[in-house]
Amino acid sequence: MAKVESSFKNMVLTLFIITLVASMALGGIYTLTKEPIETAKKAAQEEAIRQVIPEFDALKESVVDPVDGSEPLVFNVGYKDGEKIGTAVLSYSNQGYDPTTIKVMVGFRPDGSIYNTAVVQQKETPGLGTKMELPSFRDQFKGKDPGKFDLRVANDGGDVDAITAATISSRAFCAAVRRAYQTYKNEWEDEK
Amino acid sequence: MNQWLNFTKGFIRENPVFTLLLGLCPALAVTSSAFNGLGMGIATTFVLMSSNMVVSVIKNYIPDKVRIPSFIVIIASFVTIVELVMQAYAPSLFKALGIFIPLIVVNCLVLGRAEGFASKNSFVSALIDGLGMGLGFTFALTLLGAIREMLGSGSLFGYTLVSGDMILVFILQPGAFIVLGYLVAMFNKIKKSA
Amino acid sequence: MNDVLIFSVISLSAIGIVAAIVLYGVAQKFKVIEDPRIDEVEDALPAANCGGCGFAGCRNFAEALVDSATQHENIDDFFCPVGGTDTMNAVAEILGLSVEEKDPQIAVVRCNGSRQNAPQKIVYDGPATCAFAHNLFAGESGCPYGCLGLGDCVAACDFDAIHMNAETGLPEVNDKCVACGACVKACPRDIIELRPKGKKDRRIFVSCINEEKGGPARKNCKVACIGCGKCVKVCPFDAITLENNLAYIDPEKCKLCRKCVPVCPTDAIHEVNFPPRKPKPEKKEDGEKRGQPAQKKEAAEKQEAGKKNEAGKKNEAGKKNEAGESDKTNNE
Amino acid sequence: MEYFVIIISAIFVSNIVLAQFLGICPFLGVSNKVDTAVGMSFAVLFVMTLATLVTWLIYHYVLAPFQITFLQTISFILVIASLVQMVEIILKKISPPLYQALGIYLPLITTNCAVMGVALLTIGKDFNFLEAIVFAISNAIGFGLAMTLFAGLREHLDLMEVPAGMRGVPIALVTAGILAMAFMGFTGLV
Amino acid sequence: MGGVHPPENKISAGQKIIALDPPEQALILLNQNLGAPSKPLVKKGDEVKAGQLIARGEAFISSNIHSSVSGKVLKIDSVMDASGYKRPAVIIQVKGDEWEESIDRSKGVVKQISLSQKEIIEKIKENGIVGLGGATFPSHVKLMVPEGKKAEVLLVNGVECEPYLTSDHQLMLSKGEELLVGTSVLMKGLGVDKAYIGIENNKPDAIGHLSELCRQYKGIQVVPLKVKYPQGGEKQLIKAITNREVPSGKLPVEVGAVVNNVGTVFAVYEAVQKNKPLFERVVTVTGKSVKKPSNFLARIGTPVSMLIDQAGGLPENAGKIISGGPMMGKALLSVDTPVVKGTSGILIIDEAHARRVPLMPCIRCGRCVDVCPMGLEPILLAQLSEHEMWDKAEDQKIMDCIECGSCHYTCPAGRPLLDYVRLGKNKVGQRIRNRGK
Amino acid sequence: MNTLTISGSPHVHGDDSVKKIMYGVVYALIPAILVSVYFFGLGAVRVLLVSSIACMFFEWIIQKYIIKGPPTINDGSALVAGVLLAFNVPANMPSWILIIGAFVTIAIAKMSFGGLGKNPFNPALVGRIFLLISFPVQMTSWPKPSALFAGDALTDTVTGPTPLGLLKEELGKGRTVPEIMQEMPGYVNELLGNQGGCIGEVSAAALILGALYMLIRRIITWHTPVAYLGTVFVFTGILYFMDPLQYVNPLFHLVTGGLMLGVFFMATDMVTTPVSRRGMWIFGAGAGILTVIIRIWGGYPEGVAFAILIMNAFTPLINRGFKPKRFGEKVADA
Ligand SMILES: Cc1cc2nc3c(=O)[nH]c(=O)nc-3n(C[C@H](O)[C@H](O)[C@H](O)COP(=O)(O)O)c2cc1C
Ligand SMILES: Cc1cc2nc3c(=O)[nH]c(=O)nc-3n(C[C@H](O)[C@H](O)[C@H](O)COP(=O)(O)O)c2cc1C
Ligand SMILES: Cc1cc2nc3c(=O)[nH]c(=O)nc-3n(C[C@H](O)[C@H](O)[C@H](O)COP(=O)(O)O)c2cc1C
Ligand SMILES: Cc1cc2nc3c(=O)[nH]c(=O)nc-3n(C[C@H](O)[C@H](O)[C@H](O)CO)c2cc1C
Ligand code: SF4
Ligand code: SF4
Ligand code: SF4
Ligand code: SF4
Ligand code: FES
Repeated sequence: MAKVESSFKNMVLTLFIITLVASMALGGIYTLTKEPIETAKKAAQEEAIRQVIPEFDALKESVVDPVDGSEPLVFNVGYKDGEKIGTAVLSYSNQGYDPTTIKVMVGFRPDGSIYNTAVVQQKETPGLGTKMELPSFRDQFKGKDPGKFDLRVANDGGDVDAITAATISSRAFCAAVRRAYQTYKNEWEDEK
Repeated sequence: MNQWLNFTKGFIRENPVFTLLLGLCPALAVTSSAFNGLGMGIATTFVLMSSNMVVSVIKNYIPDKVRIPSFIVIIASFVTIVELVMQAYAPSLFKALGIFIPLIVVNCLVLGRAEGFASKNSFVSALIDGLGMGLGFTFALTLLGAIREMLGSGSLFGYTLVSGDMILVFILQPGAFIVLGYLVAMFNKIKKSA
Repeated sequence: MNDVLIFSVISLSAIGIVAAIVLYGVAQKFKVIEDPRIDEVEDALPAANCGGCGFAGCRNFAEALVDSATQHENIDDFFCPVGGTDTMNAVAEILGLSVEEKDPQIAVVRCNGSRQNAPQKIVYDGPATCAFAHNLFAGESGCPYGCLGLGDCVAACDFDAIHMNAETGLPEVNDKCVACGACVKACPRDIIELRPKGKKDRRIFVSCINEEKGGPARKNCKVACIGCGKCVKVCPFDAITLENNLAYIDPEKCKLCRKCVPVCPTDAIHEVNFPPRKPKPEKKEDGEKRGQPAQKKEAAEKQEAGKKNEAGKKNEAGKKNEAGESDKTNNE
Repeated sequence: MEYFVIIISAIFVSNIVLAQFLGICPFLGVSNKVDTAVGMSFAVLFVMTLATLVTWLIYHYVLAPFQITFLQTISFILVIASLVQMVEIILKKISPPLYQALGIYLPLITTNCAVMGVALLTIGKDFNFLEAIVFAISNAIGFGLAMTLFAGLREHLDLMEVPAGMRGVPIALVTAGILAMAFMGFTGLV
Repeated sequence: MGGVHPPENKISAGQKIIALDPPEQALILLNQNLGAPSKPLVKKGDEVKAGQLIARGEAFISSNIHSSVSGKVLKIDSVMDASGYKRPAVIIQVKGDEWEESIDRSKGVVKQISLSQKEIIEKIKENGIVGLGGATFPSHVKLMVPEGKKAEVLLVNGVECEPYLTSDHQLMLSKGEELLVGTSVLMKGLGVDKAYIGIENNKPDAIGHLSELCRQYKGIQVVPLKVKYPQGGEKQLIKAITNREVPSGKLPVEVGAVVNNVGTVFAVYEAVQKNKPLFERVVTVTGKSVKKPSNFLARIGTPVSMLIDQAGGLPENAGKIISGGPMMGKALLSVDTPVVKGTSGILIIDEAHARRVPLMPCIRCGRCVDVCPMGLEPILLAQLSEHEMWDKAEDQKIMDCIECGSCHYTCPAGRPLLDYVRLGKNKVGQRIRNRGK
Repeated sequence: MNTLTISGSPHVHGDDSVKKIMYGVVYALIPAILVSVYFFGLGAVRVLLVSSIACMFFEWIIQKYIIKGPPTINDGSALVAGVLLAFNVPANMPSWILIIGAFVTIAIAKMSFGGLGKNPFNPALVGRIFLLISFPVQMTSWPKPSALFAGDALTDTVTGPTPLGLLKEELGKGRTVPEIMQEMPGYVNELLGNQGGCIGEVSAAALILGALYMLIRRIITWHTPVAYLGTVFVFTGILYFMDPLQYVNPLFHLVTGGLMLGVFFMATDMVTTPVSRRGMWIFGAGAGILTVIIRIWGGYPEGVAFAILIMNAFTPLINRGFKPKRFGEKVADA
């Protein structure tokens, strides 16, 4: 079969057709996958929220500026039968070992104590900082009232046992939780 | 060409990673575990195969001067498809592979096969070539991932084999280079003796 | 149709078309005249621009290929890992380098000064390179023409075709030789010569390049060509010339009749891959200085026997060696 | 200070080649000689800055407003590819010496993860325009640093009798591994 | 910069120069100078006298050769030179010891310099004087300063930094007066009014003797020098005395200096003042196991074996025979080779020390770099040469190497650095010459 | 007559050899070995033995079965690497990890490149960094030094921080230098070796003693050490001068951590450092600057090992860029 000649018209036309087809195909696929992607994202978020506050049947999202004036945090208040049963605060810290921001979901009971924590994003060193995802570390926070439980690693004079050889990551984790707590407390006191 | 040979060449003789040294960035970056390697391999295989097929079909309708841009667009489209699909159905893997999914588009292997093979061969050959090369790539990434995972965290595909301290370097960047170095040496040797 | 689709189509097509038009315009405006073969070669390359060839991209590689083809008429040092041999053949074709078949040649080592034939008198203690030793001194045997045995030729061969024989200390060529001539160039003493492979792989040549007079030559090596001229006289085809005390057999003229081989008083002429010879009773008296024709014949026979054993496969030098050894025991 | 962090981080701490694994192909392919490596580095510096600049604009003024960011990959590669080709053609015409010094590396750069990778990372990190450019330049410098060091090491190894099995790429990779290990000393600097 | 301190081992230092009888047969090689070989003027059967011109140097850089003995020309044939290669030579069967009449054989020192500058150069050329410091460069060429350059100072090289060798030392002690006259002759030939005689501090007697004598000679001064090898290298000597560095690839005249060995100066004295061609020279025969280490005045063409016999015979345990000193000399293939104009000594090394030290991988200690008097990187040059990277070797100034051997001497790994550098110099030199064509 | 030998000039050779140099380094290490045994007891002995035996074993087996060359373990370089690797780990390092370190040192960092003289990176340091990255816990828990005769020598379970680690940690908590210095062992102890740390690095005095020996025997030259120490001293001195509350006295930097070990035994490893004097100056200064940067602003409390390794990578470029002064390069005015 003879090849198409490289004339200006042919070139532009070919490119045009190819980009046209490509963009249409992509647009189509995008529309198709848009839904699932959203769902997947939501699911991931909900999954984290579900971990850190008790069973709920409704969620209310709000954005709150933390006390220290840094980036706003996302609050998700969970309701069961119309009653508020917990608040999931998506907090973060930039003091991790890796420059990537560590994102931590912290769930508070209405009384201000921590229900549970979950790591949403981190890029710490595998085998060291990544241990923050393990229950063995996070369980320390379960049920603790930050009012009485010093949210700092033991090295810094707090009550948290750091992960061995990953004090930095532990410290960053604690900082995120502290930020969540302080913002939450602020909100919570405001509510009162 | 013997299609069986065409299919199998990607494994050892012309393994894209170990002997042709193409697509090394993903090969090094995402292979901190066997599973990631496998995922990346499959994604690349899909793009490779699909673009090979499309290129072999339309090869005669494309003027020479815009050949490369056209191929790039075709490849990029498939890459975007992979991106979207993965985001929808395998979000955690997508997250783990990071920017290396969109970077499939610049993987020399993909463009190289499209240009060097698919644009000159029949649909079937191109498909088999794409599949073979893709699987060779997948094989390489999985092997690399498996070794690094085993040495670095004592597990394989996430199953813990050895507990306790492992040699952390292997799942970090230096480990990637070093393991690949010795694997390339090994493949050179195999290729020579074969 | 939804918005997304429309926007996608519009933007992407726009980018595509703008890119095409701009590129076309720029290409026209900034045209540079170059060797058109560069474009052709570039087209033949995979355009993967991977750098695997060691060049900065396919075009750069194409330029290097065209350059090499123009200057050296070969592109053997280049390889594209993506395209492989097929691509390289295609490139060679574009550049008109499909070499027409020549008379197949092979490298022959024109020295038989093995450890036995040319015993070591001096110890050389230095880097194992012929090039250096050649500049330094005449050689461990004292023969200033002979093989130094340090294997520059072996190192030069890319085809695994030439190896040192540990026993004789001489290089031997095997049938992997492609007559590239690398060893010829590497040898500082011009010992190696490319000669036609010959009918049925048979060839006859003088395995010595010593230009000294008979006496001094024989002092260092038993199998040196002493320039006696007997072979010249006996050759019916005028294939042998004698210059500077050294006989040379012109491969074009030589008809492989083998007459010269037995008359050589020092066994300097080699025959390769011939069937064993029937003992010839009427052999002429030879060796004015040696005067030991009987032994000479014996040696020749042994040599042939050796050849037979090795089924004519192995190299000349190795075979000759046995003859040399018997010579030695008789001589000294 | 923000810019300082970006610079140090891109050059040393998360070096684009040794820590991010971008642009490995030219890192291994064109690092035989120091001179080539330096030439390549400058070409990368030029293209990376230009490409990041253009893709940043495209992203923020075309893709984002129309909410078609999923076309990021395809539009970026198109833009980068034509940009590089354009620069190459122009350079060849207006300054042959510069073309000899930089231009010959340009095609190689098109299909090199580093340029595309930096363009994508810039978007991922939400940099503003100036930050994006600083980021691109720093990464290019990081690339150049790793490349030049590596080329020096390889030239050195070329003069050594490396065991047959390891010669060439294998030993280069092991060397790169050790180099990456040494660069881990910079962790925590920012 | 650079340099090493090998043990001096000047065991023949106290031995007075003994004049040897002519040999039975003299083998006079036709190429005894750097540059083109000389054309023979005699043929088989000719009768010759000592001092008779038997070969003429026709090329610009070439020199005349004179018979060193009297007798009959046996043949013109090839003779084994030091490295075992056959070279053309005139072989003379010695009969008696009859010299050309024109030679002034009287004992006294002729101090009066009667010839003009031009005549001096002509005389030197006629009498076949070449540099006796090792390079055998025709001396008259050195005196013809190229257009546009100007010689300012003459340096007389009495350093003798090579271990073992003592011929120059003895010459300075026994022929001081002649040397100074010779220096004056050369100063006149060059048209300079300053000359320095450089002598290493390890020869205080020579320094004292010559300093004493040179008071009577205008413009000549003795300069004691630090003991260090290769202090006697031309460029090093110029640097040490004048503090000027000859630029890479340039001749000493570039910085206004001309260097001559004391042996050469003595030969010039004899040629110009006594009309005696260069046909004999002082040769040190030495070695740890040599019975009578000596300094001989030997005829050119004397077989080395005869010198060794005169020094008590070849020791049982001889493992290596070197023509010249241990640092720069050439190992001999056989003792049958004759003395040539460039033979400064015969050194016999025991078997135990004949072989090189075991070879180890280079540990990049940089000592070779430290000691290289030319500021080169011997290890790099050797590696480039080993890998046949000639272009780079040229860039790295491989041609500047003066082949002093300090690098190999000092290398703890025993790398044959100079061997490879020499190989590289050869190849690079060829390439440069080809380029010129 | 004997068979004559022919070789190119020179025909005599100096009396130094690679073997003498390597064993010279071993002798120079003896004072530090003794101090380490004194302070860390049997732990130090075990670490030293395991490391050097493992290194020599790997060298031997790889040379014999993989490279198939003449044996090289006698040249002493494997022993040097082994001892230096041991010097770079704490006394309580588990043997199996140490063996991995020895393998990395010899197999990866040395023999892969062809053995002695070919490796661009310092093998022992590659081993150390490899272990530091792979086993941060084990590599950073330091047994407290306790003099051999002080009674509790064998109950070495007490761990404590190194001065540099302590400094970095406490500074991180916002305390000032003078406060922290109260808890330090003091300069005399630090000089003698009574401080936490790897077994070989604790005693600056013993290391200097060894270095003097090497200097006298001309195994090393003074250029790199002077450049290195000088740079560290000046750089930290400037910082100290600017803010003595934040930055510690330069003397502290000199006697703590692995500086002396690195300066005298690792930055001087000729294989992996520049060959020319000019190059040595650059190498030393570069390593000094990097050491200080990593110590003060980096994530690791100690930066000597990384600094030297990074400078190793620069060595080929330094060799390329800083040539010795060529004779005749610049005509001196007469
Ligand atoms: C390669 C490597 C990766 C590391 N990754 C982390 C990490 O992810 N998180 C962390 O807190 N410390 C990490 N560290 C250790 C820190 O540098 C530091 O030693 C540690 O945080 C100090 O904590 P410790 O007091 O618990 O020993 C890493 C160390 C190395 C060598
Ligand atoms: C080709 C050539 C030309 C030379 N021309 C001159 C010259 O014109 N004037 C001069 O003084 N020396 C000349 N020389 C002599 C050298 O400067 C030098 O004295 C000689 O090579 C011996 O030095 P050496 O014993 O240190 O090796 C020349 C040497 C060579 C090789
Ligand atoms: C390394 C080296 C060492 C030398 N040592 C001496 C020496 O000790 N004495 C000497 O007269 N010439 C020595 N020479 C030769 C001089 O460089 C130079 O060629 C000579 O003095 C010139 O004088 P000539 O032409 O009269 O021989 C040495 C040359 C070299 C390269
Ligand atoms: C002064 C000196 C210092 C050395 N330092 C080291 C060292 O730090 N690490 C090491 O592995 N080997 C060292 N060696 C030994 C040897 O040079 C080293 O193993 C080589 O790098 C191996 O090729 C040293 C040798 C000398 C002479
Ligand atoms: S180098 Fe070439 S000619 Fe010589 S033996 Fe090898 S293949 Fe034959
Ligand atoms: S044939 Fe020539 S190159 Fe080969 S070993 Fe003999 S001398 Fe050397
Ligand atoms: S002296 Fe020897 S070991 Fe040292 S650098 Fe030079 S060649 Fe290498
Ligand atoms: S390189 Fe040449 S000049 Fe330098 S030390 Fe070696 S032999 Fe002497
Ligand atoms: S795969 Fe990254 S540059 Fe080739």
